Amino acid sequence: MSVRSTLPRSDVSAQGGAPPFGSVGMQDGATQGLASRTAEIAALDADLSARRAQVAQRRRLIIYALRLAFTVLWLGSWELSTRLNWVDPFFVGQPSGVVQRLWTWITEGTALGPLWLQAVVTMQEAVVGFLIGAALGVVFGILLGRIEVMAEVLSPFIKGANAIPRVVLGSLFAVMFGLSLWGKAATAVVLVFFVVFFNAFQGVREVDRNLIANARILGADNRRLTTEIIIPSAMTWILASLHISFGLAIVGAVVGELFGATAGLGQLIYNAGHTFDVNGVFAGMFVLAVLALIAEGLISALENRLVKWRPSRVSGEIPI
Amino acid sequence: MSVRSTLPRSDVSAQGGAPPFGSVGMQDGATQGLASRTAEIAALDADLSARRAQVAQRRRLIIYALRLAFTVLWLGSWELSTRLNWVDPFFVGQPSGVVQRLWTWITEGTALGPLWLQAVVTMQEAVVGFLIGAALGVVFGILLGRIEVMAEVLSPFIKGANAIPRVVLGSLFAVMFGLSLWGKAATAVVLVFFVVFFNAFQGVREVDRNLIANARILGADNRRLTTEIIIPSAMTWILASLHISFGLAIVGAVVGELFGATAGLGQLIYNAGHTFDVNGVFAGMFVLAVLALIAEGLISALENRLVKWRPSRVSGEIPI
Amino acid sequence: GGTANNASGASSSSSSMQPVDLKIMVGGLNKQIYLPNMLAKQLGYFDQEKINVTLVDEGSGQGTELEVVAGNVDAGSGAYSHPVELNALGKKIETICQFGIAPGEAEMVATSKSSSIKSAADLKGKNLGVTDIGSGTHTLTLALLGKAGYSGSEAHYVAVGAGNTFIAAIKNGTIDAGMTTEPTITRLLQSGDAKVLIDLRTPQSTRAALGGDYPFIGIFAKNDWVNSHKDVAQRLVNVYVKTLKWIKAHSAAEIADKMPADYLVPSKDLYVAALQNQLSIFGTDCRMPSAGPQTVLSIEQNYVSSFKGKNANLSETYTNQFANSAS
Amino acid sequence: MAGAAIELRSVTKRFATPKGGVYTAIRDLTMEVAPGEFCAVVGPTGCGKSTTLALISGLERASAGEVLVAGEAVRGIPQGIGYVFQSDAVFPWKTVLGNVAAGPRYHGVSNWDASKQAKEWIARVGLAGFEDRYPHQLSGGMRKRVGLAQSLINNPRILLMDEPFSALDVQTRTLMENELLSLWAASSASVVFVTHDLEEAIALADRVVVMTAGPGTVKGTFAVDLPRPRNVAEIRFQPRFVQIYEAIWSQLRDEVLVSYERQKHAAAV
Amino acid sequence: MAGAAIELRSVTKRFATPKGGVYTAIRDLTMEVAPGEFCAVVGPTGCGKSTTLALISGLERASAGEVLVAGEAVRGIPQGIGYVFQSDAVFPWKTVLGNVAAGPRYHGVSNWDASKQAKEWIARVGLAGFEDRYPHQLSGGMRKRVGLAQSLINNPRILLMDEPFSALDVQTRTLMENELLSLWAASSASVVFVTHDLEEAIALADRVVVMTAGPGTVKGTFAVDLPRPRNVAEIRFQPRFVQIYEAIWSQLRDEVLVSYERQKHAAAV
Ligand SMILES: Nc1ncnc2c1ncn2[C@@H]1O[C@H](COP(=O)(O)OP(=O)(O)OP(=O)(O)O)[C@@H](O)[C@H]1O
Ligand SMILES: Nc1ncnc2c1ncn2[C@@H]1O[C@H](COP(=O)(O)OP(=O)(O)OP(=O)(O)O)[C@@H](O)[C@H]1O
Ligand SMILES: [Mg+2]
Ligand SMILES: [Mg+2]
Repeated sequence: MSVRSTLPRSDVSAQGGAPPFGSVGMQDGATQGLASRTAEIAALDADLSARRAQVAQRRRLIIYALRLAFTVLWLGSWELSTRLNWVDPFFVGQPSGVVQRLWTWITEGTALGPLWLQAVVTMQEAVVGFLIGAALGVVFGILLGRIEVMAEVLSPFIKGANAIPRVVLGSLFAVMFGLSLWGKAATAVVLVFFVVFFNAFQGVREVDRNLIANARILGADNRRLTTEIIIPSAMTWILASLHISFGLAIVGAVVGELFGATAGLGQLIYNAGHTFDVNGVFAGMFVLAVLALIAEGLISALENRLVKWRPSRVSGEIPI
Repeated sequence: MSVRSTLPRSDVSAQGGAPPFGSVGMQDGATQGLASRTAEIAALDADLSARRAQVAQRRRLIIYALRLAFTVLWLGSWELSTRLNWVDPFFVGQPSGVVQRLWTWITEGTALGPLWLQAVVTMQEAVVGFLIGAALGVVFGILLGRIEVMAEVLSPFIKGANAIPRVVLGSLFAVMFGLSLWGKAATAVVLVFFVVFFNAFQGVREVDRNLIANARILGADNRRLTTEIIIPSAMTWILASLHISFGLAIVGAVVGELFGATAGLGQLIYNAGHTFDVNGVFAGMFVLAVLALIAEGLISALENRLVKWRPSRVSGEIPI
Repeated sequence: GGTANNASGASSSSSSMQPVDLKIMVGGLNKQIYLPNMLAKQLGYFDQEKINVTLVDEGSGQGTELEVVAGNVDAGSGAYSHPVELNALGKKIETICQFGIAPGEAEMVATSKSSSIKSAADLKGKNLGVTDIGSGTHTLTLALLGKAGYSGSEAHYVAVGAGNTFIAAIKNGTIDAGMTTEPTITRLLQSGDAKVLIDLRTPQSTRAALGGDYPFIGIFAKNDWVNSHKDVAQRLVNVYVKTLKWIKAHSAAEIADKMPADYLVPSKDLYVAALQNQLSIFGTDCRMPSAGPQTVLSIEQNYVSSFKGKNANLSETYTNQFANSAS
Repeated sequence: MAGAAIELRSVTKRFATPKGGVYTAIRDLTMEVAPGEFCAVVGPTGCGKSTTLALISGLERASAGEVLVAGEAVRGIPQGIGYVFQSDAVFPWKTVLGNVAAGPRYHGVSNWDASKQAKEWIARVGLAGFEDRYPHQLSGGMRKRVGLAQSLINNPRILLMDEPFSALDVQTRTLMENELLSLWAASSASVVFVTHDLEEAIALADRVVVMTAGPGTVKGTFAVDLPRPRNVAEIRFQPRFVQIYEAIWSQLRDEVLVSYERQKHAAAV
Repeated sequence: MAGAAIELRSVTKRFATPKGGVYTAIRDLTMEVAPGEFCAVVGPTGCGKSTTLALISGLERASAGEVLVAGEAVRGIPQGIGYVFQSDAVFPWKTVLGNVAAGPRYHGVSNWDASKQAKEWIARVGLAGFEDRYPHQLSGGMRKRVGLAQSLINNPRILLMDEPFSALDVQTRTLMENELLSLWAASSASVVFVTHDLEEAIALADRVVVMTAGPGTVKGTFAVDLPRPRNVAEIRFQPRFVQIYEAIWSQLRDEVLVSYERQKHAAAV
């Protein structure tokens, strides 16, 4: 207890009201002087925003540099190992060859017509499949997540269906829907649906029970409960599944094209495959990846809008 | 205020200590009489457990009945519509034909040998692919979820890679890994990995920041933080992805078998396809679905072990 | 579309023709055994017959005939064995133009094994590559073994797909020999990884190996469709007859020049060399070789387990009617 | 006098424990709240106060006994109930305004009117200017007040409050208590007010129910015959207040001690 | 006298608001805590008390100014710190025992020893018998005590406590307060104790810091020269206690009123 007894013990009133530091007196805490303070804070605001923008800018630069470095390392080692014949470019291709192939496609078009047309065809299929699959997944996920009995009854069927190879389904769809866009979109749907469904389902079951209780007490009917509590709360789950699903929708569209198509990036890739053109295969994959990234960017933008209420991750943790 | 004034207002001490109801006096609340109370509670316990078991039993029966009803409805309408030639059984098969085909496979074996052997082959591929894919997905998901810069640098590559059709990759893997189990497992890996990865990643980012703060304050180093806070907390996310991934692993194995195999359910299905045996195709799918459900059962058992700390969903909401 | 018109023949003048839309599905448009399809388009022969054609490419190598049966396309380009197999199942499609009289495949043997595998008889007990279990290459392999006096169960069949996966399987010894098509054959020959054991790329060698002509790729359509679209069918066969004639009159290199540049990868040389090797499978008149259907049927009946005990009415599986009246 | 607004008849509530046993949170609890009555419930921590409210609100079902609200057995959530939860239950994806406006909107009030009402209530709980904040941007006490406004705006006939003011500083608390009393006086709501602060209980309530430790049941009920309207800040200094306080405290102290000692030394069932 | 255990020098903390503006939670706050000192912080709700603790703990970074712990600028979490959070922060997937044993285990104590220590602490906070419960099976006050044991078991040099007793009934609270004082006396920990209860602040602390409303800063510092050891239940009745109380209250009341009025009628910046 010796430490404590060394503390200066002044009389109560002596120390009170006279804090042992300069500029900030008691006055500032009260309601007067608000105008001058507002100006001061505005200045701080501007300063802070500028500093924050600068930090963000630098950070972005670093990220881009690292991405570039990664790309160079990856493609470089690939190119090198094929040039030195450590691996056979006949089987694994060569970045320079891929670039060349892309260039030909862009400048001279592909066997099936201009490259952009193939991209448009495949993206149409993917987008339709994605929208339908995601919508079905969300609706069924929420429905089954809310209705326990329905979930238990149907879950073995859904889980079993999920194990059915899409390649096989693709050929069934090609017969059922013909060679239209719908056959390919259907293949995309069966890939997207399950991923979205399982996440939406789990998202619904993870909703904080306190919040449900509160909403019900406040008078929310089932519809309100679903739209205002369940869906916003399950939104991170649904969005997480959407991140992966657009890529899967593209995969579905391409698998669909396997069973008959007149155009599309899938056809382009299969054509290349038939003619030992591994570079062409990779070029096609590259175009698919770029398209997926563009779509992903849109989904991320959507995500930022939908979950803007969340504590931002960049600033430190606030345990209050 | 009239209501309030009608309340009986007795003297403080008069009402205190003499609650206006019978058997349960003050005595019971105190520490005496504990022994007799323990016996009473034990009796209640048994009663309660029995009643609960009964309710659970009845519930289970209803679920099974509904599942059966659903199956009958589904298969019945399928069989009927083909029998009445509303749809052509040549394209969509016929439940009775599927059963017959299964029976032949079980009793006489398949074109590729005994059915169980095909199942074992495909399951081996799927299990290996599932384990590797899930492990990689969890590890990378946690790694990238924890290390923000790494996530930002690598995410475009991963998201792009996710859009690459597995059918195309399957043929590359067949070349790279030959016809061993590994080629098919690799195809399964690239299906499982992305689903698990994105969920694990999101799961890590969803961890309650208060809990991370608390653990860090309590002295958890990075390893502890990961194993004791991040992973348990992200576990529902990871498990949700595992529910879908085993099905996808089977799909991957089957796709892998498209590019070379000596046995397996995939080859069985393709064989049926080549010989216009739609019933054989459905029979193969059925076997796949059953295997997926068995695996799913195991995963659910794992889930129940891992998240036994959660408030049970069956009882009502407890808002305390 | 054209209505039933029995009068239409080879002499039909282009001025009296109704333009018609037609969808043809091809089981691998850029594969050389399907060459007449794309070539006809490149040469403008469809336009001459006022056929507005859509060539639907089908990359999986199966399903063309199903799409035809389902009515999703008007006609398909695929192997003659499919009309035969479907006929046994009560689905009637018929070949109206037969491109070739040989399969255009070859049983390749890995160079390292070529000293011990010298004939079909040596395939017994070996690992044999086929595209898929149950696929056409599987059937042909079974037939080869059968002709050599062995039952199908006396060898191991490995599904190795086609193209790169086939080459990889030969290279790493997964299979001792295997059935595949061009340009894989030429590629293997050029790299020295494999040799031709049994060549099914010429009519002569095919007869030697299978005991008769083996009609492979052609154009088929539903019998109903053919009967109700005689005019269109005739014009279609006209196109292919002209194309086959053009093929006969030109060298492999000249043909290659007509094809889309994309088909000539990895090199035009490989494409030309491969084409040269199998150019002789293409006939000139779209006619079904007379004993061909029977050869196919008996191979199916003898060696394909799923076909055992079934029969097909061969007269329903092809018609030479249009080929005969084509110019 | 009309029937009781809330009635619990020999209610028992048990929970399953992790080891497969059963824990009795409430045992044979009987209590009544008259229409328009302000009833405070006090008791040692963990005695089952929150569980009691959960039973009344219909969020939990009793293991035995009957719970009646407005004379009807509780199945689901009774009409016209309000509940201020002990732990945070505001919606994290809604702003303060959205949270407070939720109740009226759920009852079919137009968005515009709901917002207007909500703004009034936000000001009433001292959060004017924070309308567009999300809950994670508020302090603990502020979140609590959002929850308060959220419940009160619905003008419930039955108001269940679980330690609503425990996170507030003494002054804000006094202000809120007075606000609550005047709101209650203007309505005819029946209030069940759980608190661990006996002074608060007496200052606000018509009647104070003391619960026993361990499996909770009613130890005693005390009428508080202090005149209304009351000023919470001043009423504590009245001699009658002190008298009541001491009477209740003598009972409560026993229970708290029992609870504490038992928890400290013996294993719970 | 050694350097301060905790020092905040003209610290400012701003948060981004949803509308893109900036909200200043703490402005130019300067304060010191000596080694071994028990320092209580009081202030109107929402004034920045929790934020101040977050800054000291290194969980938040100051927008301007310096935060020093044991003479060193805070980067990351300083060694030997303990933090009892205002809101629930116990791990829901661990039992009570697992939660309390976490700290020692993180510091390399064997599982066995950690369990033994944890059991002692669980008994000390009055939760014996609840070792195998999961947090969602506890009452609000029980969870709070789990958090308390979790922090105290680490025997921190610097202990930050954010309204640790606000969910407890008066008696349990008094017991816990006395427990805390005796633990603190046996250690040489520096404590920053946030509370909204001025009586509690005075009863426990060597020094009481009063924070202003709005952007929080220090309004005044008051030494509490009551003798130790103290009995929390009795000290309130000493005349010196009342004297100090009134001195602090006169300042605090102003701030609370300012805060309340401002929030009620003006929009925050
Ligand atoms: N889901 C549950 N499973 C098991 N036990 C539970 C559950 N919910 C509550 N309990 C137990 O019931 C008892 C009463 O809990 P309750 O929350 O009603 O207490 P309380 O009086 O509100 O306490 P406090 O004042 O601390 O909030 C506690 O011992 C608690 O551990
Ligand atoms: N992440 C944030 N974004 C914006 N404002 C915030 C954030 N965190 C806290 N604030 C604001 O900072 C102010 C101080 O909050 P703090 O939690 O420190 O208050 P407090 O003194 O602990 O209050 P209480 O006694 O109610 O817990 C509050 O006005 C709050 O709205
Ligand atoms: Mg409670
Ligand atoms: Mg706080």
